Amino acid sequence: MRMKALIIAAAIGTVAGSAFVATASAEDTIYVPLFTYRTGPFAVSGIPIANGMHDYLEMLNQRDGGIGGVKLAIEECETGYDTKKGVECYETVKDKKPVMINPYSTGITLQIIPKASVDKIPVLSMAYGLSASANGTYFPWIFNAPATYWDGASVFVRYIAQKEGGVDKLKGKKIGLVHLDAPYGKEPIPVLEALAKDYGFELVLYPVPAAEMLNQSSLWLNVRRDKPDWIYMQGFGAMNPTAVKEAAKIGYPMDHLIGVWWAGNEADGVGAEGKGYQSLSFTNIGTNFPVIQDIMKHVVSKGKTQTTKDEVGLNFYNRAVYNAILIAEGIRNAQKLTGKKVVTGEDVRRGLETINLTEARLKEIGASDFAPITRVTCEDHNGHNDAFLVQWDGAKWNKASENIKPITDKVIPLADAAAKDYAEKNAGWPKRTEACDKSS
Amino acid sequence: MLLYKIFIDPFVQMGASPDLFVQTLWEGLVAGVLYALIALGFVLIFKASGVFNFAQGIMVVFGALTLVGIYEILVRWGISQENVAAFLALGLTIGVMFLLAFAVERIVLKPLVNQPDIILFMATFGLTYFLIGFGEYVFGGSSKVMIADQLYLPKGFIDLKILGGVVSLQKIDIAAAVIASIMVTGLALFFSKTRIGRALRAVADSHKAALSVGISLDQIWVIVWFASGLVALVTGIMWGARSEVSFALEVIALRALPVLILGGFTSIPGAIVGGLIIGIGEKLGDFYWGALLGRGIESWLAYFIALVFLLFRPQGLFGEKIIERV
Amino acid sequence: MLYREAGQFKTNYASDLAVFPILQDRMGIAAILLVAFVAVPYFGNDFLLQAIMIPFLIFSLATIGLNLLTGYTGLLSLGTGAFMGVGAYACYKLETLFPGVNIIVWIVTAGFASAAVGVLFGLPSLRIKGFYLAIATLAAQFFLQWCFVRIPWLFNYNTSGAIEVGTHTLFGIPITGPNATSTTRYLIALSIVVVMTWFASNLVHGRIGRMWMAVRDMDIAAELMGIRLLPTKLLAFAVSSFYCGVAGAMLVFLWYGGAEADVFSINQSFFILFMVIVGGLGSLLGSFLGAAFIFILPIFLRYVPPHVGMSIFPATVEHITFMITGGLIIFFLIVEPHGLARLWQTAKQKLRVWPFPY
Amino acid sequence: MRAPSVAEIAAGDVLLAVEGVSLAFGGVKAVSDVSFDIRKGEIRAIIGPNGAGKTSMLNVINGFYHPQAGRITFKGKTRRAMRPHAAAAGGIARTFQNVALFKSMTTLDNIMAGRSLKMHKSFFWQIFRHGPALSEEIEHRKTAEEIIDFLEIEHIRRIPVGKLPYGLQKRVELGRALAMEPDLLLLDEPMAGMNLEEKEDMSRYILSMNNYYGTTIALIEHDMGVVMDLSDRVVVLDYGRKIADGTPDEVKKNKAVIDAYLGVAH
Repeated sequence: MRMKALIIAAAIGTVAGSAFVATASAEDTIYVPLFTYRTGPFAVSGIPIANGMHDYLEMLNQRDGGIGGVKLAIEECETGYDTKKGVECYETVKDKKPVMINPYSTGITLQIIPKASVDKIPVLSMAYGLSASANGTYFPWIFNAPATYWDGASVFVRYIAQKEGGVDKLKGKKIGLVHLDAPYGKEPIPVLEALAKDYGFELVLYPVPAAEMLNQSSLWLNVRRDKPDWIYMQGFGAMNPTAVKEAAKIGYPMDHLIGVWWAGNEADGVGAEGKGYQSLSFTNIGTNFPVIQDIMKHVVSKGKTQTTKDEVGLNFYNRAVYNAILIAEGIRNAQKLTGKKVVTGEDVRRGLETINLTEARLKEIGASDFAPITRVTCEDHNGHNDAFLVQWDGAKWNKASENIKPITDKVIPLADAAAKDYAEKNAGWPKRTEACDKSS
Repeated sequence: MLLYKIFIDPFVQMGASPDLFVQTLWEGLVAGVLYALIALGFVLIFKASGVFNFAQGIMVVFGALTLVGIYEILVRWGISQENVAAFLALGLTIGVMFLLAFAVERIVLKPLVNQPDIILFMATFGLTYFLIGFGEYVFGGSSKVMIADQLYLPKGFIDLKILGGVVSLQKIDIAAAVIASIMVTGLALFFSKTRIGRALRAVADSHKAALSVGISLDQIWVIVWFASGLVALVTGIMWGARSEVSFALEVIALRALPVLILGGFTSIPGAIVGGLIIGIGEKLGDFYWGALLGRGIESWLAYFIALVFLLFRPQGLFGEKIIERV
Repeated sequence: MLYREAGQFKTNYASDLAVFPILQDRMGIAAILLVAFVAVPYFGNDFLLQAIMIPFLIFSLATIGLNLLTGYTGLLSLGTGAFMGVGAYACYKLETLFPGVNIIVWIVTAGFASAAVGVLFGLPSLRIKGFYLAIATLAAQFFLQWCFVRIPWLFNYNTSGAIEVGTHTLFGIPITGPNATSTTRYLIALSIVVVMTWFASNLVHGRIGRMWMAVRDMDIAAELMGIRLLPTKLLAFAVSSFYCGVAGAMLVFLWYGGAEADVFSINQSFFILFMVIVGGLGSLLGSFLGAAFIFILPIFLRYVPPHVGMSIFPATVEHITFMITGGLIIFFLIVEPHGLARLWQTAKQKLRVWPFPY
Repeated sequence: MRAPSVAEIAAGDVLLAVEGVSLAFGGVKAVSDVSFDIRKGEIRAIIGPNGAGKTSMLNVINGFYHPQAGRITFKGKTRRAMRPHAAAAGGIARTFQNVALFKSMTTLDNIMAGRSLKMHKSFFWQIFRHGPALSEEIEHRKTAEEIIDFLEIEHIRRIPVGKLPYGLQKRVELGRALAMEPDLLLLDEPMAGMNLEEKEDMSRYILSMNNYYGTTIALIEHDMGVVMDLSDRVVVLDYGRKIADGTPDEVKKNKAVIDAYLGVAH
């Protein structure tokens, strides 16, 4: 019995060991790895995101034969939203010359940020990751367009100011922040604190420990006692639907509860109970856009994906499609800038820095009114774009407001200061040496 | 000032808004009932087989997930009557839990019989891993909505206008409390009145004694694992209806551990009382004292309550005093 | 026929007391060290070093730490992740408060902070035993994790809430941060792990190790022989936490390059406990085998299907990996409950008498 | 050194004396108001039917149980109760009724563990296992090997004791107690479950210890033959009370003892 086990173990070891002989990727493709989390406790958010990114890039392969005539080699690496596996994924894909990394986890992004400039691989953390990395001067390799969490929080404040009838009306109001008790959840605190000081509202924090995501009743009792006028929620995964349910339970006015854009999954609305709950967004919902129709036609209906028909057009799916548009745009720009077909990570960094999704350009790619106008520059890797609100009607999300500008005169200085602070605390943080391209 | 905040202020608040105090108690009570249910699953298995079943948490998730998963499949197959599908799914899920108990006994416990506790404990870790992978593989990783309506579980709430305010009782919470007490009573009757139940208690004392009653150890183990599988399923349905069915539920199951410390590993009443103490203690603690420490203390408060308690009574609330012999 | 101890006689106690009394074993160790220090960095690529060897070494060290407590002293702990965290945060604080001192000094010193916290949470072990103690250590786990998030002083008030590792050098060569090559970091990690394993081996083979094991096997008899239980248990907590703390500091400074509190969650604790039990309770060799099994096996599994030409969806691979890992844990426990180390002993015994069955 | 004669013992120094010791668990009285002494160099037997409180008495002597009443005087120092560590440090060693060895450790390690109290080299030297720590280890290893020679257990030196047959385990346990170089050795049924040959071996070891090392021994034993042959003085307990105390011959003739053993109602 024991010897048999040894033999089996040895056999497994041998087979697996041979797997380490690296398989070289073909020269005539552009390698785009996608870090995804279709497993683990956050899979509910991870699945539509993974599908959206994959399907758009696959659509380019099917419809156009890739970008600039070069096929995209799309490869998913499963992280399970676990930093350990994320680092492992990074090391796996690094040798295959990826043109960029989409870490899809703030934790993983933080690990990769210092490595990016050394390994010459740009990182695109679309509207997540380190807010300070919006500053291209300090973080030439990191991109977090179209908006930072700080932009999001300031959009929230501007929105409630509108509703209350002016910024001066915020004075004396009580505003709650229900947040995941982790770096991701704590992101909006500095900007909200700054705004609270300026506008004279009171900020009350309600942290949700990661282990207590499904067990929030005492937190919401606190809310019931404190009676905040508005609540901003920086939550994720299973935390959101639980919070929405608890809010409904204590009879909190649902339209005064507003989530960040990652608290806008369809599952977060929890059916009829969550009716009225709002979430920020910068991409539109539904399938009524040429780009989504193309995905339906070339990918989903041909069965070249795991996505089912009714998953297309959901909030996170569409947002991930926008993420993929940024990827494609970066690659396309890189091809234009260098004249090469097969581009490298260094080329794509330049490509990303010249992203200029104007109204006209969006129309060309079939994403007019679908995705925000996005412009990235050497100094500004984010764009600090507008966001709007979507509201849950009990079954689906609907656009519920016009575009709202973030309070950039507060956010950008804060981001720049944070970037400087980051560079100073990390002894030997490299100065930007990368040249700046003109946007096309 | 600090002393005031610790010793006076919370009680002033309790008096000032008694409705909130009662509401907090109620929330603690409901959470406590659910903790107690999870702990009960642990106790059943520990009592009969001495196995500290770490997989209890994942069994909660697995049960709920299987129920919703099977329901979705049935609906896809064209069973249009939602309620029929739901109860059919419930029946099938109970069958799955039985198969699971059977498989665990055959594949895991039997070959490991007479091994040290920690080895069996570790084996249930293996089981946890397996069930996570298996559950996600079969039913997908995305979270699901518990089919509460289809199972005729009540929804909505009752507002009691008392104490100069409102105490809001969710009907699902009331249902959870009622079902939990029915289950506990049922199990208690089962163990005290039936032959199998008595044999089971005999096993807890001595394996040989159980054999003399004429029931094999294998059967007993299948029965207790099945029973705790059922308890897990009920817990999963209740907690799933309160939030959602996802693997994040697994972490909640850890909360049963301080309950076990309080109640003792082998005591069914201990699990219940421990659950209520932990549930109410942590809700009150977090609500009235949490702000002093910057909130979010619920994640460790229960363990501290249990730890402090343990220092004074190392054998738990209902455990017997241990006399060491040499 | 190669593995024979016949003809090797010990003429004094010192040589009989050696940890590896058999010549072939000593040669084996020398060969492993040679491979680890020379061949691996020379031939290995970044993936092997960064994604496999460095974490493997770090987890091995943490596993040794937990093994000293759980395997040798018989005290089950579920707070390993948090004790690793204490090491990591202590190292971070020391590094930023006294940037002039070499980082390796701080990585090792951080262990003392962890040891102190370990002793504090080890105090209940006098009155609490077995699974009860395990759950008591969960209090440490959750409380410390809460501290890592809630006390901004610990992460220098960084807006990101995470700790970041800057570049530090040794003799002008970067050893931490993004500019340090994986080879350098690997060699540093390897050196620390080798030295600390040697220390651990010395401890467990001497008076202290015997006292720990005596407490584990029969605490009453140990007490009646004059072994004071509390100091012995607390020493085990201290040394164990020291090892875990150093491992935690290495995890952040030599592997991740930055971390958030979530890295030191309860899952990390379970992960290390798996390694201890699968490797073998009370075996230093088992600590390495267990770490290899639990950490490297899933990575292997993930890379087998694409290699043999199967294109399975990555999420499915992940599910199957979970199932296989779970299945193998159970399988190995059934085959050999005393862990991989015992399996190795058995194989060695067979080799010793080969080709004869006995 | 030679064992003292009966006369010498009677005149000899008292090594340990218990006076009026009572011990109860809850309502159950294990020992009530027992007094006796153990003199330097003697072999003292404690006998009595099952449940007479013999083992409890040993547990009181080496501090594992703390009696509710009474005093214990050891080496001239009187205490309310002994503490395990103080007892061990003062030179009281002990074997157990149901062997309490460190099962997964080897014979050698078990015996070396018995020398823990006598080894003092600091943690610092321990981690290097060189210099003072190593020479200390070697020095004590020599003592351990002497004990192994004495008990004739060389062949099982490297075997985990859990794998040994019962008789050998008893012998290793004796070795472990001996390794403490005790002044007073408490043996709880050292011959339980042994065959005649093993009993003879064990008796030989006990006598040799008493003769050559001058160890004072207190033993509990059920085999009356053994008790009468080995011991210098015997104390008899029944239902937690002392019913007789004296030389084997005196005790043998005692009415109460005969009744207790034959089960005559009091």
